[in-house]
Amino acid sequence: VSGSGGSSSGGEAEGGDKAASGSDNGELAIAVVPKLVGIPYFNASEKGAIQAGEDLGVDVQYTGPTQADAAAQVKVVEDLISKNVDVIAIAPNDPASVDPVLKKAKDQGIHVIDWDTPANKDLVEYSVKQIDDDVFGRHMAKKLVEAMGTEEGEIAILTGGLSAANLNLWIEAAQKEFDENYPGIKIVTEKIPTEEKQQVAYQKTLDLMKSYPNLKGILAVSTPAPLGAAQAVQEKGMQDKISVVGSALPTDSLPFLEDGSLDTAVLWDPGKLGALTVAVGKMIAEGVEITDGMEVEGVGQISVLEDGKSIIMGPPADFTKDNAADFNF
Amino acid sequence: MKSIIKQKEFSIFVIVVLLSIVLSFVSPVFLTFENFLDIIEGNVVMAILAVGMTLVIITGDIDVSVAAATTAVAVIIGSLFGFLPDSWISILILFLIAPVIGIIIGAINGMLVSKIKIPAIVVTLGTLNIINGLVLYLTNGQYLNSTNFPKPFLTFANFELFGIPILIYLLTAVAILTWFILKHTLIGRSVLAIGGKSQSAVRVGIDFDKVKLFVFAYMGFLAGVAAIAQTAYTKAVDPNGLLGVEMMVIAAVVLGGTNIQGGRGSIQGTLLGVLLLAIMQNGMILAHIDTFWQKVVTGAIIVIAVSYDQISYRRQQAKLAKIEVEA
Amino acid sequence: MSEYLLQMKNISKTFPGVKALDNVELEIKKGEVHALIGENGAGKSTLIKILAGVYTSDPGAKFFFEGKEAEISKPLDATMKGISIIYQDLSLFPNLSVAENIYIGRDSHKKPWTKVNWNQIKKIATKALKELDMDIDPSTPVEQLSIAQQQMVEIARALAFDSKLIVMDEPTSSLSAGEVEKLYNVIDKLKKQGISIIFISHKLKELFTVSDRFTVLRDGKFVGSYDAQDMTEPKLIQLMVGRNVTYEKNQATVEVGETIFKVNQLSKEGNFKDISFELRKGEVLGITGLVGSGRTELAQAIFGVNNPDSGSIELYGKQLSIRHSAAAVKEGVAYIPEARQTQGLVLEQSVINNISLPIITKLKNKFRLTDRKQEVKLAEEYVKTLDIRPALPHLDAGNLSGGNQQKIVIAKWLSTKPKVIIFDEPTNGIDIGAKTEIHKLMRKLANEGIGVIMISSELPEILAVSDRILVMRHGRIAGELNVAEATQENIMHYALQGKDSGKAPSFVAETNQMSQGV
Amino acid sequence: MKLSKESVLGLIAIATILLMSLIAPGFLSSNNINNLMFQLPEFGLFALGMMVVVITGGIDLSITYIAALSGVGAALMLINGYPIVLAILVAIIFGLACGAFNGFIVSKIGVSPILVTIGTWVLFEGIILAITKGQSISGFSETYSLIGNGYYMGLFPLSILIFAFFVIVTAVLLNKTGWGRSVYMYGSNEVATLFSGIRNNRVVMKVYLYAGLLAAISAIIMTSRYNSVKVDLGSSYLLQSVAAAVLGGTKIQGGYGKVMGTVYAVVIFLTLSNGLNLLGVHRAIVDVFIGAILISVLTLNFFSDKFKQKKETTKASKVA
Ligand SMILES: Nc1ncnc2c1ncn2[C@@H]1O[C@H](COP(=O)(O)OP(=O)(O)OP(=O)(O)O)[C@@H](O)[C@H]1O
Ligand SMILES: Nc1ncnc2c1ncn2[C@@H]1O[C@H](COP(=O)(O)OP(=O)(O)OP(=O)(O)O)[C@@H](O)[C@H]1O
Ligand SMILES: [Mg+2]
Ligand SMILES: [Mg+2]
Repeated sequence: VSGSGGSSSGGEAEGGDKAASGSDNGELAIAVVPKLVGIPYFNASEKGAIQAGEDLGVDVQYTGPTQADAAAQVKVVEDLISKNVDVIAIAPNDPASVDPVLKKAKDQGIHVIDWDTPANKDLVEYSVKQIDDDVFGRHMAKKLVEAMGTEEGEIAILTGGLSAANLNLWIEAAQKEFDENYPGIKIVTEKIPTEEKQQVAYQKTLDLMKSYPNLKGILAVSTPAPLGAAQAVQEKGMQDKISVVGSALPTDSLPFLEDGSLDTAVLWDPGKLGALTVAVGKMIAEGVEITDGMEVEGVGQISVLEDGKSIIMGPPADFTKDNAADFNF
Repeated sequence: MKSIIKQKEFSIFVIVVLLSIVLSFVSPVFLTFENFLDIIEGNVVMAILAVGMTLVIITGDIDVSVAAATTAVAVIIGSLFGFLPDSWISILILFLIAPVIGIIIGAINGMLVSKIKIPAIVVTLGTLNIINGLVLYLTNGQYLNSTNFPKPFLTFANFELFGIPILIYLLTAVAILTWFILKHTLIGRSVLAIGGKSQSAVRVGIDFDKVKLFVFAYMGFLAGVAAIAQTAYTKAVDPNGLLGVEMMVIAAVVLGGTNIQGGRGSIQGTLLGVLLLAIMQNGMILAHIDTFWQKVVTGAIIVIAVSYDQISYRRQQAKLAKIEVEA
Repeated sequence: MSEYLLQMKNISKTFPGVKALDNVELEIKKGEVHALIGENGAGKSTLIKILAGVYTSDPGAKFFFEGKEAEISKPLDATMKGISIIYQDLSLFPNLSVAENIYIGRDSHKKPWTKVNWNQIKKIATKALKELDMDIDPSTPVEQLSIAQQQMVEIARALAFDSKLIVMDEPTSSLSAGEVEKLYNVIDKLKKQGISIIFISHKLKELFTVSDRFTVLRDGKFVGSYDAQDMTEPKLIQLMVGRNVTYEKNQATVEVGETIFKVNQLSKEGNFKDISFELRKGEVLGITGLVGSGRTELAQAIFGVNNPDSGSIELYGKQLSIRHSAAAVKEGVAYIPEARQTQGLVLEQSVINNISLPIITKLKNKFRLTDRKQEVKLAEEYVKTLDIRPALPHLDAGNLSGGNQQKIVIAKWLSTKPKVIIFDEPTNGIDIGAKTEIHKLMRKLANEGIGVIMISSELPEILAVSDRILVMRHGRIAGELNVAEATQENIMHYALQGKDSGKAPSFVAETNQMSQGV
Repeated sequence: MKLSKESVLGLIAIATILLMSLIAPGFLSSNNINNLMFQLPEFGLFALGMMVVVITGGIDLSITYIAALSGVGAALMLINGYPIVLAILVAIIFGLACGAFNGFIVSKIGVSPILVTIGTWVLFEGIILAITKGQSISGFSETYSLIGNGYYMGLFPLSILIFAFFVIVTAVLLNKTGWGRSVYMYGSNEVATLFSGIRNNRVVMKVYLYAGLLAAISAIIMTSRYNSVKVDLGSSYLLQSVAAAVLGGTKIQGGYGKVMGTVYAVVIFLTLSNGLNLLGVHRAIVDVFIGAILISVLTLNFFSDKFKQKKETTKASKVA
């Protein structure tokens, strides 16, 4: 699984100038817009996207706002429209907020797709998803129950921010899973925001453990949150009493997975997601049809849902102390 | 009749005590020693920065670049970790390098404020943008975890004496040092003097620029120390970890009775201010306050506290204005 | 080596708009008390600030200290030479304790990390306070002291330094006679120790009691230095003023008419009590008294910026309730504050904008927007009629000299077409020429039927300008005199009555705390 | 050197535009010009509001959250099917309410603005969270989206006309009304204004009300443009608007500040970030530029002021 991702490391620098020179000799220009630049998750996908750009010989421009602010993100897209790129792939902070600007892009004859987080279905040609949100949320829920080794008990939910659309979707899905299949699980309080900061997640977890002494599990969505939660569990030596499951990158999780303070990190290879996004971008630009079950180089087999729009990269990867070391993101 | 400062410290002290009493009723764990340690350790970084900010605000200035500076230093020491040997020397080196970098950043602010006479808020707003931008560009937000930290640093980070984490001793040291400077050294008294009346300060031969430079450089120095504390506390370097902390630092200092117009302020008060905010955060969950209302509560308490403080300060001034009238 | 401790030669100083000093010299002998005298605005304080290194003089100045050529470019230079200054507008730190205020500055030359020795601070402070036998707790923050106490602290600081030269810029301006007495004793002691003193005061009698020599300044120019024995009061005044002694009498020329303005039983706790008086058409009512007797507080209460607890005000028989200066403007009550540069003017704004400020909302054109043309015209008129110089209404007010600044404030208030104007220390810190102009103006206004109240601490001025005189003491009206019967002595009697008036029948000139500043 | 601070800034703005049209590919494309015109209003309105507050020597750190809150107000009306006019009205009312709250605590209680607005920043953010539970509210009518995306006579973006309107209004209010004059005078010396019959409380209150209003207008444009609102709507403009006001020559201690200066500053910032993006420069570097420009321009001001003062002193002493 990791092989392709592995080759991406180090290639970055040389990838940089290649991309730069690329734009001159009329290569396809594919813009990939993350929610914001400068967080580990989107850095990982950047690596993948750039790498894919080299492999597929297209000019990948990976740029986004420095804050997860809708207004700032729209600006970025508008500037990209001015640059007249061929494809814009966006991970919207606030899906609705990019509707108008995406319309504009389409009117300019730019291909529009979304990735990581769905935008307005009617505007995008394809929707590149790591995975189906519902499946993912439920999967994390199952993993937590698994780790707890019981279907009874109190759990708490940490989230990156109260207003992160996709996190909210996952949490809803997880809650559905608990309600439907694990009536014994009690969620002690509203989801708790952690400002996308490990430190905050850490402190909140400490407080949680204190105010809910018989807490059995913590579900932490957004990449820094599981680390903070695990750190708290680790420090208080509660590895055996409290299970932590969440969405985090394997390399970051490693130290916590090793001693069991973090039981399972569930995620996909963001690099691969970036690569797939670029690949899809290239195909639509070149008018190649995308079919269910087709092999994408460096990504693997993909599935296309009935709606014919949603491209699913594949099942989430579960990172545990046994396999986490093999990954490079 | 002791000075107003004391009284201000007292009023916030009362608020803290009341809040604690309430919380200890709603949650049994609140008053536990463990919880107390967690609260303090969790706010060591904020407290260290607040202590430095106290001096800045006493001189009537403000520094909104502290969080950025701290992050910058943290990132730099993070990148050094790769090269540092797995021996105690590393700790030593860190404690040498981090403050120095901090001082350099602070000194630049200080220069622009004292020599070029650009208002502090503008200068630090500028450096805030520059530092954050550079950090983001260079690290790309890359998050470093403890795997490549030198082992001694982790030992240091986890070290406890009499069951009290090292960081709390670090904070205590910083607080006492700063208190001592402010209260028992020439430069410290000059800081209070400048804040009290700059015209008089010039007349009695206090070197205005030098003091301002010192204040900002010292703020930088503490930012350096805070960077070590941050790294030790999170056992990771997160370029985004401190975004927006500066405002809370300022709030804490002012809640602690330091007068934003300058002249008044004490370390004791600032520590209380930090404690108040810390207890509030900690209490939110312990008191089972609905997530979505926590910020409302925080904001309300800040607004109320600063208003209350202003009102009592005015009363004081009114008293002082009186003249003796024949009956 | 020379008999002179200090020699200052061709000292000049130019401020925006003012040539405060023009080629002045000053020579101080060892162990003498040297009086530096001149009208308000003559340049005394400026000269002192140059000696102190607070201002740097225009190029060409020369200093000799103990015979050797010396350089004084910053306050520390002066301190190190053993020169200490008692500033007219004080140089204390409100937030710091008395003890620290007395001690501070001694160590300014030392390394920043020097440890402050609180015990020594206490000791030195206590000793200095003892010399002036004041009993205040050295750990009291200065902001909690009365003005008089603060001035004593400022004096104590100078004593605490082991100085060679102590400069006292109007040190007695707000002291009670008793405190003044203590100061005299201290001065004697210092003389015996061979310490030189520069003494600035507006109180001639006082000057003759303490000084050995005089240096006279007039309008920033050096007039001369003279020994005390071959100097008499009239001669001195002649030199100071450069022309005949007192202000020409300026009393009512028209028939004093009906009462236009009335104050009944006005009281404010901690300010003043049971104030009642009337103001009649055509007269100038003078209010005087010691500093801190509550005159300014009273005026500001009438003007609505210091609301009284009880009592009432009537204008042309109409009951006024003025709780804000805006209401005062509306009712036609104007107040020309003593703190010209902070309360009177917005220094960094143009003369035009200052003059139109109170009526800016009324200067509307047909679109109900500010009528700039009319505004400028208004300003230019006043610049002409009041002869404000330089006649550049677009200049920032801060660039004009004291006297002209005061005229702007007056113009500002005339523009509101007031029925009553209260002048608070209207001639403080402005030169003799402008002074008499302002006196004439007040009279002119009175003759036009505007009610004029003048608060002043300068008795000659009070006697020259007012028709009736109220004397305040400790927030109450201690007496009322008709100018015909009034003399400096009987005014003093009312002002000091009940307190030990000791000697020093001479009167207290109020310092304008804000009017100058580095 | 006879040029005013503002005109110098204007020249700098033009220079930046020229520079970018030379080095940045597609900068002059009608499409890109369009973008700039659409991006200007929301930011510009914040900057103007901030400027007015700064002229009084204050600062409003809650301004973007005021906007978000009024945006939420409008959004709630819209999705509940109320007419657009009503929604706009509600947005404005929310903006004014927040402004009034700030204004009250600053003018009546006398707390220093920076503290008040740090507090209300958290407070307003909290209120939005409590209302929206962090979710975004979206899906407004086509007509509403015209405000932010529509054209006037198919040529000018509606929003830029709105902005132009408020530029003029602000300029008129500041320079041609008693309130405006009082704002400047208060900013230079509030004691003197009090002693001149100016009702300081009202002046200040109106200042924060006006900032609230502009925030609300900006919110209306943004919500319409993005067809959605979320707790952090426009939060990235907070520090930028302070920077723009200051770069525009507004004196942070109060008493001076010109509308055009601020507008030029906004143009400079926008051109810069847009151009740098077209050049494919990393976003973060844009921030660095903004900070650097801020400091260097003020450093220049410092030296030129020094120079000017010298001249004035000598001049004045001659005439006196
Ligand atoms: N900082 C300043 N800026 C501008 N002008 C000043 C300043 N300080 C003093 N002046 C002017 O210089 C002249 C001399 O002032 P100075 O204070 O030396 O007079 P003085 O003799 O001390 O008067 P007084 O007896 O009232 O103290 C006055 O016209 C005053 O207005
Ligand atoms: N030991 C002392 N002796 C005399 N005056 C002192 C002493 N300590 C402080 N002061 C005065 O008291 C005032 C308050 O000073 P500061 O705030 O530095 O100390 P504090 O807060 O009063 O005391 P602490 O910080 O020990 O509680 C200052 O004006 C200072 O001059
Ligand atoms: Mg003087
Ligand atoms: Mg007075």
